[in-house]
Amino acid sequence: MASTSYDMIVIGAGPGGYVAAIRAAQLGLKACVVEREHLGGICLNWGCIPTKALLRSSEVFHLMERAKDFGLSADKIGYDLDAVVNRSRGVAKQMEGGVKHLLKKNKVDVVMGAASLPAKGKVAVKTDKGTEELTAKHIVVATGARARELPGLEADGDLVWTYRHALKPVRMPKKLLVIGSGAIGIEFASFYNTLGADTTVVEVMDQVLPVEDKDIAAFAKKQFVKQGMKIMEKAMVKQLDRAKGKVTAHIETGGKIEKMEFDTVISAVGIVGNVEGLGLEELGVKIDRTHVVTDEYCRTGVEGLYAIGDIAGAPWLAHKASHEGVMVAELAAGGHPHPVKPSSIAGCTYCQPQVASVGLTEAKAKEQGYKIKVGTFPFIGNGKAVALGEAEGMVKTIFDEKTGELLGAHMVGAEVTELIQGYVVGRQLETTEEDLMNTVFPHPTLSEMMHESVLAAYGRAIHI
Amino acid sequence: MASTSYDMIVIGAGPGGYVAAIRAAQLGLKACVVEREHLGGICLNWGCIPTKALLRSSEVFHLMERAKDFGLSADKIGYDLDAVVNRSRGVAKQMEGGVKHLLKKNKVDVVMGAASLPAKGKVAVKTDKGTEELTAKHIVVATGARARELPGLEADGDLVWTYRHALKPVRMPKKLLVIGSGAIGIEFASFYNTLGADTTVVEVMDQVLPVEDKDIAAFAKKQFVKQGMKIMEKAMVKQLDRAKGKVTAHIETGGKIEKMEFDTVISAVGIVGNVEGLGLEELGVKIDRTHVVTDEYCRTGVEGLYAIGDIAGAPWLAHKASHEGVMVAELAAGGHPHPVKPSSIAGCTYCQPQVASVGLTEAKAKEQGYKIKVGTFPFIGNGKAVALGEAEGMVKTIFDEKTGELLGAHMVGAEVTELIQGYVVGRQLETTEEDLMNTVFPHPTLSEMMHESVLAAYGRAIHI
Amino acid sequence: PAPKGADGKRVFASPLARRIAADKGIDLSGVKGSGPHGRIVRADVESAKPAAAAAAAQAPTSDAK
Ligand SMILES: Cc1cc2nc3c(=O)[nH]c(=O)nc-3n(C[C@H](O)[C@H](O)[C@H](O)COP(=O)(O)OP(=O)(O)OC[C@H]3O[C@@H](n4cnc5c(N)ncnc54)[C@H](O)[C@@H]3O)c2cc1C
Ligand SMILES: Cc1cc2nc3c(=O)[nH]c(=O)nc-3n(C[C@H](O)[C@H](O)[C@H](O)COP(=O)(O)OP(=O)(O)OC[C@H]3O[C@@H](n4cnc5c(N)ncnc54)[C@H](O)[C@@H]3O)c2cc1C
Repeated sequence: MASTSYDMIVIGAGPGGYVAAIRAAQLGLKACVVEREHLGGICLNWGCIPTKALLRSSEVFHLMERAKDFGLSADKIGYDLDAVVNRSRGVAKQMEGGVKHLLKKNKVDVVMGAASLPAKGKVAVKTDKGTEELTAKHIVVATGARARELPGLEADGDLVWTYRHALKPVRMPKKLLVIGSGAIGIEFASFYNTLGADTTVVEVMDQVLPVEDKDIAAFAKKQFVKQGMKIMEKAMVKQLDRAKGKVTAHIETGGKIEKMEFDTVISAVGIVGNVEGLGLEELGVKIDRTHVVTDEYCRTGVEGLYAIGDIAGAPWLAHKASHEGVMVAELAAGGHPHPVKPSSIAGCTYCQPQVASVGLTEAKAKEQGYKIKVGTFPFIGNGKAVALGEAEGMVKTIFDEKTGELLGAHMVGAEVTELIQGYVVGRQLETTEEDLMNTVFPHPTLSEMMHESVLAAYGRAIHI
Repeated sequence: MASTSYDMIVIGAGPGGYVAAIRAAQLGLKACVVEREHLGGICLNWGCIPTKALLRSSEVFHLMERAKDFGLSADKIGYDLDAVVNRSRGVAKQMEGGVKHLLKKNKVDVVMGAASLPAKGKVAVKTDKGTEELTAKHIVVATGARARELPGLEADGDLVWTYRHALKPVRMPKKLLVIGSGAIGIEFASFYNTLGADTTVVEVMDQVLPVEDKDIAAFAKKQFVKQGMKIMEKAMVKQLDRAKGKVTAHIETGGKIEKMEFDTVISAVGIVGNVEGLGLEELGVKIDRTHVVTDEYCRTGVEGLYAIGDIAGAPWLAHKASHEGVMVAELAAGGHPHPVKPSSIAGCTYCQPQVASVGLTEAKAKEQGYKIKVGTFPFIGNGKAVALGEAEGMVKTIFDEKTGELLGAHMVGAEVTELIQGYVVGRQLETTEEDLMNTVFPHPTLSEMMHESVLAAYGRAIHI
Repeated sequence: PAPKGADGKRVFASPLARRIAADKGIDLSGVKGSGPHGRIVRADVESAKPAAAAAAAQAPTSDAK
């Protein structure tokens, strides 16, 4: 170890932590990151990246099955689950290597070990060689989160899986139950269903993808069902009876209990922050359920102590973590960064069809008392969508009638995870409907629907 | 025919014309569109849409050939050119039907026939049944353009093709020469090359994709060459000797003539406006080479006579045509629309890898005297790109050092035709580098590279 | 922080317009916006006079009082 005293120590090398450390180093701070398991955190190793690699394989598999639609042909289309998973692990490994390289390049010290906070300004690290004590003026807690486990539904890695098991499966599920239809649950449901698993999704709320706009969720659901998924909303898994190679799920729906058999269950019922064993409460940090309470600048109230990313609460998204990381680094360097507004953070789900949104849903906008203008546009009216053979989807935009502010944008269909950024840029720049109407979206692109949806909100759509 | 007198008559039902007519009708004008061949114009029938349908087939074919990369497998991967082409024609037909339906729904009269302008405010239409005379307060010329034919390189439909022949080919080329590497030429080169044609592209300028930024064109060229294309820059096809099933091309390069044999030649050396036979000059309309001269509001100088789209000059793009269509309709209805700024119109090329750009190239920005900040970011540094198996590409952004204005954005790689809109929105809203830096692009997406490229321009990129 | 107008209301201006105004010393609250919803855009500040010049032009009047 070259040094034990830093300007900034970051605990956790996820997309929150490693980005904070790199930005700090860019700003001339002496920075160190402590990580107990893997550079890149959940995101690169067991989250965003490996899931997208899996989903790419299932996407291409699905395209291959549709070969005839495109004038193409092939025999014996198949997949090798091990190869699909190995590819995903390889992508994660490559990205982890990338982070290692970036930290080195930026001269960020990396200490592998489990950190805790014995006192203000101090970080203790349990490494292979014993416990090391480091000091820093600024300490950033970025320890992330893990899968929530409900009593009776705990993962065992064989019959009942969390996302970790689902990313490196012991078998291809034949009859799969996914508990929870948030982004993580529905992505795994989509992946395994596309590869042929008979898939049931149970959601306790009254719609799949519960945080999404109602119309979008309903559209997505229709597609899932078309693809052969069974979707149970307002339903709750009360009990799992585990036997050899078989789980019997007791599912409550409409006041009745239904018993169904599966060979595999994926539990995706939320996450809990990694707040334990750090000594946070001892330092006076407030914890609300499993999350550290911070102000909008990610300050914990304890001087020089910040919390960012998943441990600091919703939205549990990597880009939120990274932007908070940049922000605290700039704060520590004496800058005046802008806080990250949760309402300008887009959420993306990489199921088939993809889902993406930013800002308020229609229901939320009404709830908040806005008088609104709502526009929608269907993929079937878009030339590129038809040319791609991806004519199922829709775009929905919501404006404040009074000011023309773009309150929310919601999309379902091909490539929407890549499209949503246009609306995010618009919101960042405080767009009104008029600016978007005047914007020339290139033809032929799916993005033209973003224009049409705005026009539609004001009765001016051309292609509908 | 219900009527002969209109508020607005549009000549040509391409993306300029039919959009103008629909917008006029929305604004309460009595509108009519005259079309001699096909609703939707070149764009829907022989341009943007059918080419993208073909390219989708070759894209999926290419993915299938890469099956192993994704842990997938298939035997006897093949294509049926007729089926690929029929799909493309079907997509065009479907879109044409859509335009017919939209015009009807908006109560726009459609007259099938060839129009001319016998006098101010008058349109004569040669139909099956004879000549009809119509009158209107506002007349919009939107007659589009056609392939330019160079002496000696004229298309014959058998050995030498224009885009029309290339869209409905008489055979699969084995040894293909593409003359011209603008969007149209390179898209066909990409399509046929991917399907196995031994493809040579000859470009007279000093780079392929001559209007694109140098770095982007160079990157794309490297990929084309990797895919087996032969690219000849600063080269000129001087002569084509046509024989039975064989063309010998005389190609001048570096002062020498090289003779090469091909079975098929696609000529894509530009377009000429359909200005003839309309009586434009007789009315006093100015024509510059083959384009109608207009002011920024598409007015020709003759009262009530407008020209939009390809016939009104560069950029020859459908979205430019459509926005001009909306603008003239609003003018005719007494509105105060904003003129379309050519510099905010993005150009997209759907070859593999895709290319997209908006605003100034680095060379142009320097030429115009700007002091600039330039940032680039490679696809290989992006998690989604790697997860997709699409790690080849780059993003380049150019800012005015003084004001922070985003002068230009340039991209090559997967999905960039869908990504560019974010920069277009930014430019429309007069963004500076700071706003884009503060924008939270969702993770993991290709669009994050748009952020990183901006950061890179100011030495702040994280993942490079 | 977004500048406020004379009535204390927020002034809406594009980022580029703000940057150019700051550079030229133009007070945005005195600029009429020609963009969507009255937003001040680049063209508005490019044609506006710098605050210093505007103040100088007014100076004789206040001197006379
Ligand atoms: C299956 C799945 C898919 C997802 N997909 C997406 C997606 O597509 N898009 C998206 O935005 N988000 C996605 N997420 C969420 C995303 O992964 C998280 O929001 C993100 O990883 C949070 O980053 P972080 O830096 O806060 O924490 P983490 O990435 O969880 O990193 C925290 C790090 O801290 C380390 N650590 C913890 N305690 C200690 C300690 N005491 N000492 C030292 N090190 C410690 C951990 O080992 C870990 O490496 C997904 C999550 C999952 C599970
Ligand atoms: C192969 C190819 C690919 C292309 N790809 C793209 C792309 O991806 N993106 C893009 O933006 N652009 C693309 N373009 C360009 C695009 O097609 C044109 O910019 C667009 O069609 C111009 O629209 P327009 O309305 O001006 O004219 P057109 O679409 O050419 O329509 C003009 C119409 O007027 C009719 N007409 C002509 N004279 C008369 C007359 N005297 N009386 C009655 N009717 C008449 C014609 O029959 C025609 O239907 C492509 C072009 C080609 C050839």
